[in-house]
Formats: sequence, C-alpha cells, structure tokens
Amino acid sequence: MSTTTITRPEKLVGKRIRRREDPRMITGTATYVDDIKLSNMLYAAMVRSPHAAANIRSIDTSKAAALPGVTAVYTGVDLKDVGGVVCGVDLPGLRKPHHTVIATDRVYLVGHTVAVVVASDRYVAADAADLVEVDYDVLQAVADPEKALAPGAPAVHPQWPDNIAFTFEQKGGDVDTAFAQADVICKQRMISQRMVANPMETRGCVASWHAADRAMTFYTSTQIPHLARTILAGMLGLEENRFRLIAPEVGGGFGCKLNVYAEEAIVAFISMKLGRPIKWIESRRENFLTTIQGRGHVDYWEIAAKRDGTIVGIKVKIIQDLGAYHQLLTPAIPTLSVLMMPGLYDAHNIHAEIVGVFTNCVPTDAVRGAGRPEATYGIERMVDILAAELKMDPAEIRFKNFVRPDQFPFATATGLNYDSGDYANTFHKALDMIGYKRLREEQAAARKEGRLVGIGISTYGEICAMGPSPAVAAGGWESATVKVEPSGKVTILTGISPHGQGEETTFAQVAGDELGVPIDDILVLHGDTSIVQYGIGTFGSRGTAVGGTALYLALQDIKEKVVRWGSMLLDSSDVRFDGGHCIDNATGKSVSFQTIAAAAYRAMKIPAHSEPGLVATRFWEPGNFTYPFGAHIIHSEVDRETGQVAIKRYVMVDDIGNILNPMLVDGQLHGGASWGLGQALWEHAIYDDTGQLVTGEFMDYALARARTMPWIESDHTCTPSPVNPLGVKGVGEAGTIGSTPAMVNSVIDALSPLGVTHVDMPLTPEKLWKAINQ
Amino acid sequence: MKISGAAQLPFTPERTYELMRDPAVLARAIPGCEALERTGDNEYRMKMKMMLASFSGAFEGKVRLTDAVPPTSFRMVVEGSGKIGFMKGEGVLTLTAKDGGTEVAYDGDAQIGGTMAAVGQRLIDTTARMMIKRFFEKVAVEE
Amino acid sequence: MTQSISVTINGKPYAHEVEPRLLLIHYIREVAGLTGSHIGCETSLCGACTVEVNGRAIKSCTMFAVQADGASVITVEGLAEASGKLHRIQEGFWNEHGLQCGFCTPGMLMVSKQILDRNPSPTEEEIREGLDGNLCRCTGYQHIVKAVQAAAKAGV
Amino acid sequence: MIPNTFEYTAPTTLKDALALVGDGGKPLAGGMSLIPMMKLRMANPEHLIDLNRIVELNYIREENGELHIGANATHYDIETAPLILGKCPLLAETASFIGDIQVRNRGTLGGSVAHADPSADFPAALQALEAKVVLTSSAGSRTVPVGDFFVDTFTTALEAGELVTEVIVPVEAGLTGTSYQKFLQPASGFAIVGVAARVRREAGKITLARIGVTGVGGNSYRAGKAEKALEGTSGSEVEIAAAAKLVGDGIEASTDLHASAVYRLHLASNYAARAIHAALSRTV
Repeated sequence: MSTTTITRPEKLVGKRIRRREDPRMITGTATYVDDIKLSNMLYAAMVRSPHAAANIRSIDTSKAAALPGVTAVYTGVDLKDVGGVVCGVDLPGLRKPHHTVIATDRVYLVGHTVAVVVASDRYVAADAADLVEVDYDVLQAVADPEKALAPGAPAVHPQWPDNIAFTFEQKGGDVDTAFAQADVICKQRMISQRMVANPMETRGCVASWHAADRAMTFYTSTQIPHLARTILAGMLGLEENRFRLIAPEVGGGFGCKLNVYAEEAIVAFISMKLGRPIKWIESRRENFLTTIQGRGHVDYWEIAAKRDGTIVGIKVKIIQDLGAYHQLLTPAIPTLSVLMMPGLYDAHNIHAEIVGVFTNCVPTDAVRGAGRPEATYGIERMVDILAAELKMDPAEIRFKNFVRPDQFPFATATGLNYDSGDYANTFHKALDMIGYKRLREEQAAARKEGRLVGIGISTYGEICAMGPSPAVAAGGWESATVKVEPSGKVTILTGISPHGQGEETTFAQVAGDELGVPIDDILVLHGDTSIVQYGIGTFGSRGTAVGGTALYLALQDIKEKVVRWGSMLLDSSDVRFDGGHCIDNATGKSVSFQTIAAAAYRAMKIPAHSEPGLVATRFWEPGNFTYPFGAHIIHSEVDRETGQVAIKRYVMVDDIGNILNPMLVDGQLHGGASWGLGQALWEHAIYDDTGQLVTGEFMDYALARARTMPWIESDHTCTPSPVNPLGVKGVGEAGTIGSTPAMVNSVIDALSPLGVTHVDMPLTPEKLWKAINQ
Repeated sequence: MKISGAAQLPFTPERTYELMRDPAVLARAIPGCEALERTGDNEYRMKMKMMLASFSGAFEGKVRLTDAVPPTSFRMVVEGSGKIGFMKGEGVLTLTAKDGGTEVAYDGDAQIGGTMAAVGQRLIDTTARMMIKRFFEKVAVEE
Repeated sequence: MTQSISVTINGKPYAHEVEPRLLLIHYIREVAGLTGSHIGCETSLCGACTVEVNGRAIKSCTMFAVQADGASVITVEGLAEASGKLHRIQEGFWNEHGLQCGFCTPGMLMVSKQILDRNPSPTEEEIREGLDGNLCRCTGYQHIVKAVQAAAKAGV
Repeated sequence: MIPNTFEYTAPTTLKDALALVGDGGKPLAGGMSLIPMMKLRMANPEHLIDLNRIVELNYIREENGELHIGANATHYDIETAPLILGKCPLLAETASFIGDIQVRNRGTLGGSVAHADPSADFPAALQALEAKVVLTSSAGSRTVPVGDFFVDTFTTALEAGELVTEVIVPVEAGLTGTSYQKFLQPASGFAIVGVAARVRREAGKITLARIGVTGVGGNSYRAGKAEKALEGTSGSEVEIAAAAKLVGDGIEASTDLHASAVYRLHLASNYAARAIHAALSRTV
C-alpha cells in the first residue's frame, strides 16, 4: 500500500495503435489451417460435377481406389447417415431442398461433390480424384433467375417446377395512395450482379477424431466457431461438448465463412471412419464454384415524389437468385434489403416484394454487406434518377428528404428504429471536403469541352451490430470473459471470431482503459470452443458493437470486484478504482490492481459476499441494431473513346459512432470501398445458360488491384450510438455499402449529357462505350 | 459463344454437300479426330485429341448431322468430353454456289464446360475459328 | 521418380529427394516446413506465394522445386534479422496497418522488398504498379502503399 | 491444384536440349503460361526439358547493326538492359507492360515468342520491329521473319525438334520513334488490344511506318494498310486518325467476355492512334 500519486495511464481508446496480431503475420509465423500438420494425417480431395444439372447413372471408384497411396474413396451412399447442409432460416412457406453432403443421384450445380478420395498426400489425392469415373445423364439447367421463373423453364428441383423457393411481402404506410397522389413516379430495373467473396485464403479444414474419448478436434477457416460446432456436431451425431472446434488464423471471410459447408462434415466423417487426421484445402477454382456468392438481384424499383422533390413512396420487387439450395442464411439475405430500402430518407410509404428463385448455381448468402448493398444501391440510384427527372441537384434532393436529427430514434416504414444521426451534417462535411460547388462549376466547363466528367453521391445508411436475437437466426447476443490472472495479467475470451478486424488490439484498448493496466498485460483469445465460452461470431459488423459491449460489461463486473477487494485491503468503505489502483478517497492510500489480483487468488481473507478469484463472464443481448451512415462522393471521368472510367477523387465521410482505433477504421473503410468499386466496375460472376461459371478464376474475374484503386480521402463525424455503452456502431461493411452507388452515380452523371440514364453493373468500358455511342 | 462465318470451297454445291457428310472426309478434316465410328444414320462416335500450344486433351464424343436439305443446308453437332471438361459446337451450314465453287456459311454456337470453362474463356472464339478454318482447309483439298 | 535437390532457404541449406512435379511453394511449405508463404490461387495471379529466388521475386506456385536446385531462396521468414529485429518493410506494414487478415502479407512483403531494392524512393504510382501481381481483399491497398512509402523513407 | 507427373531434365547446353526436344520433350522456358496450365491439368507433358540452365542462351548483344537477344532473356532483363533501352526502346517498353514484377522476373522472350499467345505483348512489338526469330534444331539453325513465324493462334513456324533460340531486332536510327500502347484485360492483365508503332520522320515526312497489333484476332499482325496510309504524310492529327482507322481492316476480330469484336476493332484504331502519336513525339 502506498500513498504515491497515481499517474493515470494514457487513454488507449481512440488512438492509432498498431495491431498486436501483426508480429506473427509479418514474420510468417501465423498458423492458418493449411499450416497445420498432424502426425499420420491424410489428405482429402473432392470429385466434383462438371455439369450444372445431371442425373448420376453410375460412379466407378475402382481405379482411384487402386492407386498406390490412396486410403479410401467414398461416395454419397457411404455418407447417407450424415445430416444435410443446414439452413437456419424460417420464412412462411419456405421450400427447403434436402442437400446431402455428397450428391447421390442428381447434381444441381457445377462443382457439386459426387465423391471424395483420401490419400497420403495432396498430390496423390489429386491424381486419384481424376481417376473417379462418373457417368452423367446431362439435364437442362437454368442459371438466370428471371429465365428460371419463365413458364417451361427447366426445374432445378423436379418437385418444384416453378423454381420459386419463397415469396415475401412487406408494406408500410399507404403506398397506393402515395403513388396515386404523387407528382412524379420514376421506375428503373437494376441488377446487383453476383459477386464472389474471394478471401485470399480459400476454405479448408482439418479433422482429428479420437475414438477412445469420443472426441473431435476440428480446425476450420470459419467466422463462427461455436455455431459451426453446434451444426457439425448435429450433422454427424456427435456430442457437442466433446467437439472442439478451432478457428485458427483465418485469411479473410467476408461472409463466405459465415457458414457451415458440406465439405466440413465430409472431412469430419472421414476422420471418424479412418481414425486418422484428415486435411482438405479448397482450391481457388473450387472456391469460385462451391463457396457461397453474394448479391444476385434483379430489382424493379419505383419511387414517387412531389414536384419539390419530397419522396412520398418507394416500391421494390426483388428477384433473388438463391442458387440450387440454401446455405445457412440464403433466404434471409434479401429480407435485409427490404429493411434497408428507405435508406436515410423520411419515406413512410413502402411496398416490397421478394421472389426467391432456385437456379443451377452455387447458393448466394451473406457476402460483405449482405442485402444492404443491393438496397442502398437501389435507393441511391433512384434518388439520383428522381433528381434528374425533376432537374434538381442530387445533393439538394437528399437534404430535402433526410431524416432530421430531432426525429431520432426514428421508426422506419420497414419496422426499424434508427438509433442516432445527423445526416445533413455528415453530408455537408463531405461536400465541403470535395469542394462540391466548385467541382460542379468545373464539371460544367469540362462538359463544354465535350469531356464526360461525373460527380456521384451516395448518402448511405446501414444496419449493423447484428443484432437483437429475434432478428438473427442463431441468436444475436455476444459473450465475453475477463480473467485477471494472479499476476494481474488479463486474459479476455471473446465469443466473436476476428479474422483481420483487429479486436486483439481494440479489445485490449478497451480493457486497458477500463482496468488501467498496460496494453501489453492484456491478451485477447478467440476462436477455440474449448477455451472460449459459447459465442456467436464475427459478421454483420457486430464484433465491436456487440462483442465489445459484452467485454465492456464483463470489465465493469471485474471493476466492481476489484473495488470490493480493494476496500477490504484498504480497510475503507470509500474506495474508487482509477488508473489501475484502488484509492481510499479519505486517506489517498492506494493498492494496485496487481496486488488486488494476487490477493483475490491467495484468498487469505475474502470480502463479504465474495468468492476467490477475479473472473467475470457476460452475455449481452443488444436492444437494437446500430445504424452507421455516411456520405461518399466520387469525381470521375469517362474516356469518350474507350469507355474507360478514371476516378479523379474519392471522398468519404462516415459516421460509425465512437471510434476505438482510427487506423483500423480507415483500413476497414478502404477495404470495403475496394469491394464496392469492384461491384460497380469490375466484378461479375457470370454463369452461361448451361450453368457454367465462365468467370471462374482470377483470369477472368477481376478484383480491385493496387493499380486500379484510387487514393481515398477519408474523414468522420461522430454521433455515438445510444444502443451500447461504447457508443460504437460498426464499420466492417460501411465502405462496401456506401461506395457502389457513388461510383455508379458518378459515371451516369458523366454520361447524362448524352441522355444516358442507367447502365447495369459492372460498368465495363465496353458497356459504357456502347452507351456513349447509342 | 456465337460463331458465324463463311468459307469458300472449290467444288460444286452438290459435291461439297456430299464431301462434308462423308464420314471418311469428316475423320480427316475434323481437327484432332483420331477415330470416327458410325453409330446410326448420320451419327458417329468420335475420339479426338486436341493439341493447342501446351494445352492438350483427349475427348470422346459424337458427331451428328441433322436437318438435311440437300444440297443447300444441314446442321452439324460436334460434342466431346474428357478429363479437362467438355465442349459442344453446333451450327447450321448453308451452301451456295459462288465464284465457280461453293460458299459454305456457318452460323452456330460453341460452348465449353468443366476446367476448360474456367480458364479458356478468352480463347473459345479464336480457337473455334481456328478449328473451323482448319476443317475447311482439309475439306478443300479433298478430291 | 524423384530427383535430389539442394536449396538454400534464408541462409540455411536444405537437401531432399523430390518429385519433379513438386511445386516450389509446396517444397517450401511442406518439405522445408516454412509455412509463411501462402497459396491463394492456381493461375499465378494472386502473388501470395511470392518469394525471392536468387534475388528475384517470383511466384513460387509457378516454379517447380527441381528448378530451384542450387538456388538461394528468401521467404518471409528470412526478412527479419536473426536477432529478431524486423526488416523496415515489416515495420512499415506494422506501423501503417498494411495488413488485416494477413494471408496476402508474406507475398506483399516480398514484392515490396523487390520494389524498394530496385527503386529506393518510388512514387505512389510506381508502388501501385509494383504491387500489380499481388491481390489483397482486405485493405483496399491504401495502407499497403503507405507501408511501402514508410519503408522507403526508413531506408533513406 | 496439382500437375500430373512428368519426367524432368534440365540440360546445361543447347546441344543437349535440342537432342531432348528432338526426342519429343516439351520445352519449359519461364513457365508463366505452361505451369498454370499444368496445374489445372490442361497441359500434361510427359517430359519437360527445362531451358533455364542453358547459360549460352542468356545474352543481349549488338552485332552488325542488330540486337541479338538470347531466348532466355527475361522480360525484366529486356525491360532494363541498357543496350535495349538505348537501341531498341520499343522492346523494353513492351516488356514493361507484361504481367507483373514476378512474371517479368521469370518469363522469357523465347518462351513468350514460342507460345504465340494471341494476346501476348511481345508479338506486337516484334511485328513493328520486323524482327527475326532464330529457330534451332539438332540439324542447324534458320532465321524466320516474325511475320512468317506467327502462323495462327498458338501456332508458329516451329517444327518438331526446334527451339526458339534467339530474336533479332534492328538497332534504331535516331530518327525513329516508337511506342507500345495497351488496353488491359482487367483480370488477367493480358492485352485486349496492344499496338506497337514505329515511325521515322525525315524532313517533316513520315518515311517509315510499322504498326504491330496483338490481341485483336487469333494472331498478331502488321497493319499494312494503316502503315501505307501513314507513310508519306506529315503525321498530322487528321492523317494519324485516318491511318489508325485502317488498323483493323480485314481482320477477323475475336469476341470474348471482356470485349466484343466490334469493340476490339474500335480499340485497335484508337490505340493505334495513341501509339502513332506517342511514337511521332519521340522522333527527333
């Protein structure tokens, strides 16, 4: 005990602190799933259908099985007792096809697994996979959702000839009256094309079965370790408490690893069958064909307004390409689009319809933004189209329709409750940054020279921090444990599963501030179901807002305990905890956090109503989503000769509530923007009429590259979220959602003097060249 | 992928029609054709070996000649599948007397699947054209 | 049929019997046990497997191990000094948040080294051109560009 | 993705390599096209003859007013060799457009030329330069003008048992200006259209115009009509535009996911104008 002055450590939250996970990654010593090598391990390779629709007449595995080094070959019959791929969504009337982990009599998409070979190394496994002979009776496939809805289209599932998996309708206000009384109605069909998530690390897993313990140890590249464990244990009939699932270092997820895939169950099954560890690593080619994709919308939008630009009603019909079957959340994704459809605007009359359509393609599911990019793209394009129709400035029409700060919490026509915001303020900041007025003048001058210069605006909103449990299939809470070790070192166990977002750093920042301990004394662990209490995972921009809040609450519990122990040690009832010390307010005497931790474990004496140890676990259920928003503005020029788009400037101002680490926030926004620009300009999963994915490698599927990305000027406004005590909103998807409409609006603005009002994404040079020359 | 074009052959339309439907000629003219075996009326089973730069692949497939309108048009369907994927070419050939010989106009579709579809997109068109060109060059030197 | 090769990786000699078809990346990862270099595609377009062979940055998924017989290879594990002192490029990536999931990072570091070895003070455009063979799905590249700029500055 | 098995030999002399290739071995140069195809099992050679250890094919030298470039010169070598930068800058400029750093470090001129990819960059420059390709077999060498060498899509004048051993390009007189302009496919980086222009202007008149084109059709080519239209003119904007319009004349352009035939032809003209313009600006 001492009476020395306490120097409060410098606050960590809000600082640009370099990441604590980086040393292992920049030295090449991080362990991703393919880096795991267990003794006696075998390698699996999948045999996949080259056809999108076919009956399987026969499978001959004899040549493969005879190859030296091959341990086993399995077909669907061998795995008939393994449960089907799980869809966690329930919608009224939803048709759920049973999707066996290996196709038995019919394949529904190119890449459908028909057999699996197991061999001593991956080279032999690849050789053996080539030797499996499958006799297919090729059937007609359908790959386009609108063609799938046409009468007489091939049935993806013979039992449902209309190819409709579900329909969904939502109404708010009185849309019919609003449209009937509107001065102007604009309509536009818009496509949000299929995108491939393409994390740089493909999927992969290693299963290791210990029969004597009835115990499975399972490493898989996932965003949801606990949910994956529950589902896989269920599919395999295993005991969940003996199923240890570990998400090692995960090389990017973006939603495509927010899922449980057939291959994971197959690999676990083989390990049980052979009693040996089994590894399977997806190739990039397989990733293109068999890992869920995003978007896949054909949307019919209508917007109704008064002559002064006031939006009075919005309608949308969404045709969602679901693919051949449902993965974990497939049918739920377009319902998020519906929630998001009013954007930031005070529009009370809405009508949305969804038709979920089966096609002979890989399922769509949650990919960065998941349903919200499509809706934001739609509403932001419609607002621009409306502005053009009314000959209004696209900035002015937005100001006119924004939800005002005094309207929060704001109940939307889609049933949401926007938490906080000052949309006009954020938008003003972005307009100032880019010098909007001057830029419009420059544009006018450039147009006189015949140049195609565009200014594109997107004032987007989004739904983050997934989410209240009733809104999320598996529960939307999150958990955290704070363990103070006897030495005063702090271990945090979080139920989220970061894979690049940096919570090993930001959570340590929060804990450091709360406990007044150095950041180096804090360790954040995640991703191992045997270490971490049950958690939900990382997706839907929820890590910090939901997982961080659980941590914050657990830290409060620890602080309460610390004060109890400190009071006892200081023999005072008037004690505060500050700067890593308990201080007697009367005498100024103090006791350090470390001393308290030691005392709590030594337990020579225990405070009243207390127990030894210094550990707290909290599960936090959020009361609402959070609603980040922002304004992205892109200044571009289209080459009249080639249709090539050049981005001159990109300004983004985002309001994501409080910021824990600005450097990490910018990283998320830049990365998100590379996705949104990708969707706007380059990326497209194109299936031909027979269901072949023709952009099925990096040869033809273009991602953003260093050379094609612009420099992004980024700033923030801050309206803290009242939903959680950290005041944070979420940032993982904001850049993706905000960027696409700004880019497309910019290009269409550039082409508008030529009478062009819309071009579907991606805005390839040839499409624009054709539009220019129409 | 739509493929259309025309080739000039130094025969009368009647002779051209006859040559182009003769399995012996087809076997010689279809690039990479190693064996052509009759399986029915104007239907043949075919073994092919495609060699193009470093890329090579063996295919088993069939050739079908349908919709015959002698000597002016017929439809030709060539399909094959192998380890690296499958391909299908289908088109209508129209024969017209021209410049003392016959112009054969073709109009159809070429399609590929499997691994070929993943990396072969930029080459379908050029490859299909080259194969068609080679085919007609071979037919042209028939007697 | 196997062939014997000897390769120096990060200054350490390795000798093995390998199949001719064994890709250099698999040799480095599975035989030599250095798993820092990654595999992100099979068409030589992502650059995650980039290592230096005899002073030249190459994609080790597009080279056979037998071709590296007698060569000197540097991988991400060989960037830092034996004392653990990080290379200025590693420092640059760390300080500027040039990585998120970390999967592309080893390749990014190795190509950045080549960029700076050849041009100690590149412009932003030259850095972006130099990174053209490496894909990152997380960062949007801006912080990677800043990382290379920071490393360049540290080298002056 | 894993290649099939093959036998591998890495001869150190050209003589040994020619014998092995003569026996049906598949030459492996930089491997930038071949190895990915092998990994996808689209290419399955039984015996690979690795040319990379043949030191006698690593050279760039000037002889009798020409540059002789050994087949093993990498794109990076060509991009940076002072001799090429000084005496045949078009080739260096073209090399800088190929792939990325890693590809240029490993890919070779000989490999690229022998592969004859219809979208490769070098053929455009070599056409414009009226380069010659030296083909060698155990029986001896022959020198083939590049226009005769590139026969069709992936098809060259190489006979069985022959290797590309050297490429010969002219040393440019001071009055010649050159430029390579490329419209990239956004995913693979291949040329959708690549145009190399080489022009000489003397006393205000264009006395020589050579235009090589890649990516447009199944094979690289010289745009003869455009060259003729340009020669004898002063190289005004109007004259350049008129000549550039002829670049795709008579060419059967290809269509793929990234560009239709019509668009390719348009780009060919547009990029030809850019290349001619830039080349003229580089004449003295």
